[in-house]
Amino acid sequence: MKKAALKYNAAHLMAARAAREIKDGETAMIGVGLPLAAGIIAREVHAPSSMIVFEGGTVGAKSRRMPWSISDSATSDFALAAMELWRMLGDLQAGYVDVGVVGGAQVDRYGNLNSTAIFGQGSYARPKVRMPGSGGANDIASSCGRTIIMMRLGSRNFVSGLDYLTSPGYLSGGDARARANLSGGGPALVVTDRAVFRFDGQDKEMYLAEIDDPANLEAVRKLVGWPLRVSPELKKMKPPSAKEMEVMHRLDPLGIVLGTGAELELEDFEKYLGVLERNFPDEPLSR
Amino acid sequence: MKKAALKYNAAHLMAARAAREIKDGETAMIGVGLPLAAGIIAREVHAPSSMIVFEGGTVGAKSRRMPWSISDSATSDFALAAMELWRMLGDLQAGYVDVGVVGGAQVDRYGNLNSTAIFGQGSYARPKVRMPGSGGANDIASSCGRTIIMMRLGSRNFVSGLDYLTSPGYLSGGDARARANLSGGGPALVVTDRAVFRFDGQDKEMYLAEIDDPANLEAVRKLVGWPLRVSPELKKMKPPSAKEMEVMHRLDPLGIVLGTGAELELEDFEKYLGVLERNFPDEPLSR
Amino acid sequence: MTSGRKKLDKVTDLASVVNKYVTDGCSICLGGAIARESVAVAREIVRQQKKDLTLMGAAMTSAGEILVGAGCLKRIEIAYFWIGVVGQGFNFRRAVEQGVPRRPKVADYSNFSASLRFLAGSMGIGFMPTRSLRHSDIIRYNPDIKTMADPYTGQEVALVPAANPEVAFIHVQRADPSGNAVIMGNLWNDPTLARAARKTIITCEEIISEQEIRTNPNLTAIPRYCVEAVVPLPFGAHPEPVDGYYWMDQPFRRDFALRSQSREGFLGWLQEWVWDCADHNAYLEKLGARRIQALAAIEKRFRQGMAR
Amino acid sequence: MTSGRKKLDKVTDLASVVNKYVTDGCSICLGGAIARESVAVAREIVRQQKKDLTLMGAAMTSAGEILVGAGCLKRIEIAYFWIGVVGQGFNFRRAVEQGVPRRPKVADYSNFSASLRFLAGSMGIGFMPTRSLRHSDIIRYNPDIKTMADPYTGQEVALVPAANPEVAFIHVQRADPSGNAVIMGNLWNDPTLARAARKTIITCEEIISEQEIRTNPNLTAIPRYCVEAVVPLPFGAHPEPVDGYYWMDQPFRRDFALRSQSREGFLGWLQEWVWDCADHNAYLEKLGARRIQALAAIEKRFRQGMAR
Repeated sequence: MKKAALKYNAAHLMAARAAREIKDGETAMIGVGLPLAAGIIAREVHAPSSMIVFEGGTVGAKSRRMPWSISDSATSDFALAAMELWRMLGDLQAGYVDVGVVGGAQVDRYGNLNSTAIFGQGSYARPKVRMPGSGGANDIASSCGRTIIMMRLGSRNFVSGLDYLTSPGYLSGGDARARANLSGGGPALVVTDRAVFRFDGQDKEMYLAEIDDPANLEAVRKLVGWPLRVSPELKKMKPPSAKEMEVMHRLDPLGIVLGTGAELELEDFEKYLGVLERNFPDEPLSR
Repeated sequence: MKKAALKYNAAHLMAARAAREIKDGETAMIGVGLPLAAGIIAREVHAPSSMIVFEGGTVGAKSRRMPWSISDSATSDFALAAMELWRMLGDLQAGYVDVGVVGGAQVDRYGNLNSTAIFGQGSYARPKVRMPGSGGANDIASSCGRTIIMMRLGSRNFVSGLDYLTSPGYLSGGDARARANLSGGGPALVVTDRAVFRFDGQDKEMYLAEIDDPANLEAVRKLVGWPLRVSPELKKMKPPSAKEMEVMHRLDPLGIVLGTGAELELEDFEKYLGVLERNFPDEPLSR
Repeated sequence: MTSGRKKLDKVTDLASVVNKYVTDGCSICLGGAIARESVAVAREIVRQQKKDLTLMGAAMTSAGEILVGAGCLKRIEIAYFWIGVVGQGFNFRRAVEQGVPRRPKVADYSNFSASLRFLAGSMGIGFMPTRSLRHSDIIRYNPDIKTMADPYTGQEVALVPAANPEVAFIHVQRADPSGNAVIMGNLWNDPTLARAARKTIITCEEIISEQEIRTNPNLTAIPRYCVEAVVPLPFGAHPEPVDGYYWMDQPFRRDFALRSQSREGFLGWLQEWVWDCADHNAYLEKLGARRIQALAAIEKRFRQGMAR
Repeated sequence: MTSGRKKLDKVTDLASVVNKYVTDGCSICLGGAIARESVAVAREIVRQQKKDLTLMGAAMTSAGEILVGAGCLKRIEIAYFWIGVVGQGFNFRRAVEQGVPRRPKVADYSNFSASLRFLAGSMGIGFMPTRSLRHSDIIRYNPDIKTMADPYTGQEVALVPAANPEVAFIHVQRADPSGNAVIMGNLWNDPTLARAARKTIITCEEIISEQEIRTNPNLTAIPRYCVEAVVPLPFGAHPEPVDGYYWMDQPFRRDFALRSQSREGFLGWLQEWVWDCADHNAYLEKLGARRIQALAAIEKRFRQGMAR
């Protein structure tokens, strides 16, 4: 960090990094939270004619508030279109969505994801931890032009075997996905808070492509549950730019998504209203 | 005809007779021409909460003009809903349409219909007469709660064998239709300009139920291409009532549908406009 | 489909429709999710102590958490079940992980395939094909998902069975007394759910006239012939939002999520917001006019310039 | 799907899009039928002498008659092909019965099953099941229709193959320059066609601003990401009607039907209304301002009180 002004947290780093993978003119299917922040940054900073669509069926909203879910009113504020969920995901299956963002609690070396259950000593029917389930993740992973995986790099989530495969990456690697009659191209990269991973062009195994600090290489290796390959051209992850930070501060004044901690203000209804009103920007953010 | 005022033609007779088969509260899928006249008469005379839906996807229009097709603007004037064609016909397949009207150039003793081609010495690929094809008729005949068949009783259209079965009636009779996984109940009756036919409860063969004049019985028998059964309780077809005639005159001032012959006025654009304007009723007809 | 569909005035009240149409052991679906989610309906189902229900849907948040926490659900066929942003689906977790208060059978789908089940059901056919699901454990653990070779291309596709729940509750912005319903903004699969269910109940923020419906038929999302009953139910989605009508009550959702971290906490919440409120009006009174008016005002402010 | 979809300004002209996207031997579909039927597009396809086209659709009237009479069609996959009310489909009859000017191969469907082909195509799957078709000769003479046992119920259903025509032309009331399109009144299957086609061209009565589109997202029938090009084309459906914009020109349709009873009569009509009109503007000039204004005025009078 060169300037004090560019203080950022892990969420800011991930959102800004993922944003740079979205190209101008692209249609991006994006969930809320960090992926949405990434989509908005892309649109505001470097990809002005990219467009965000939500699984809920709204297209290209232009809102003055941050959506907190894939279907709250902020996703339909001044949107270009609103359609049924099946229709939007049918458009996805037909190939109209260029890029999507997915995540999960576990990922394996081929970019397959689990967002359904951690079995522990139990099973699918009686898991240690039950999670929300696929939502649209399986559909996006199956059919989107390409996907960006976003998740924190924790001690137990880059695993050698998933408890449950919710969303397909490159399956068992190699040409397994190409043979699978999936219209989507599969994961392009994995963006975490400490590193960025990409996939080998041949065997489709994940390798380390960028790292926050090269000194952390061994630490990252230890977190990954298989022998990690490292790119010979390993790069340093670029921190968020001033412009990217400015967009993030503007879009999430409550800090709900980016974790800058306005939690206290959510406790009290009057404070909540006050924050909404104070942070009502004159100019709508484009989505 | 008791009064001179009740002068009616074959079209009026058929429309009024068919109308009486539509019950209050029913949703009726109806094509244009005579079937539409029947639907409007029902709604205006004896079934005020019946509702017409068009294959084109509009529901319950309330227009000041007579629709000339299943999808012109008159079918959407002040309609209650407009949806895609596949959705409307999906609603039909799901059982939401109580009654439908179908027709054809040929009908057989089980109420199967041909509106595709008369082969003559030719074939399906090179027919003597090519007709429009099914349109929605196959779908209505397959899935509508029950159907009303409307067609003129001509010398060669009540046949012992169809050249081409476009729309299913009772198929080969008996329980053939019940075994066929068709959601619709099949034809309830056949309304013609000279007689009304119904179907036997057991073997599903068509029989003569009503006739314009009992003196015409032999003439009708001769027109039908199989040995015609006659109901022991053969009735006389009831002519249109004054109220029914009034509705028909109001809804078709150009006489395009009911053949009262304003054809000349269609030749000239200015006369066409004049007729439209003169016949613009203050009160919309309900559909 | 009974004659209820054929009436022109279908207006009734929430307690009556839940009592009449939700029977123990029946299958239900709820419209919306976040947007227009049928949260008041879920509270009423709990209040009437309906049991052994099967919940079918794509995604569910507050309404699902209330139903599963109160033990009303025997089976859940869904793609996503959670609270989100302010907290996890703690009731769902407790039910599936620990069987508290009971362990519902869960059949997982993806959002798209769960939606296609209703699309099939809406059209009176038995199944629908999709390219999703095959290369995942969703199909491995859900025996209702089948595969076949596309007879035209030879390529493998997954099939999902039609969903035709016995009752659907769909909360909309506006409806006329015969059930023609207008949905603004997020639609979810609600026009499709309304057709797929055996009986569809519309709950709405406002009753409008048939005349008003007729000014723009392209805005009618659900035609009256699929509708059995119409219930005026202002703020029927609180604490979730209704596009154009009111914004999310995040403090309320956060309170729910925090308290439902423990079983005792959730039971306290249930006592306070369900058992101690005789009906939806009592719930709104407890919330207070200031709060609901503020949520409506902030929504209008953000939507200024859009059609209403 | 090329980068055309990704542009924000897609506005171009009719001659250019027909020249660029309609190649000899390609498959096309035309939006609407009666309502918003792409009649001007059909005339331009004839004018540019495009050959060996496959026309896919559900129903077609004037546009189909012009194309088949001019000999542009090699194959027709459709449920209904006629003029209606004022006359028969004499060109269609002559082509199929006598092979004049050529005999297109006809694949019959029903309106529903023809529509489901586009629904399958719009979702990127290969087929769709229906209960229609099985008990008819439609399936007997159309080898592309298959049957299977529903794997859930065991009952037989028919399958129809997805339709993904190379080009769709859809005439709408309003669109913005990036292709977000508003359809009023009769929709036919046009939102579905727009998705099923490899390239979708929107022709429209009026170009409006993106700002106006944003005031009511629920009115957008086609989102810009399926649209390749946008062509302003006022009175592009004449003599067919456009809901809210102009009424049917029955005398024109009747003249067409009468003259097309004979091959010579039709060729005379073609000379007068296609070959002798350099483009759509020349056609409108020939019609005369009085006539097109009167058709617009009468439509507005009948629609007074409806949203516009």
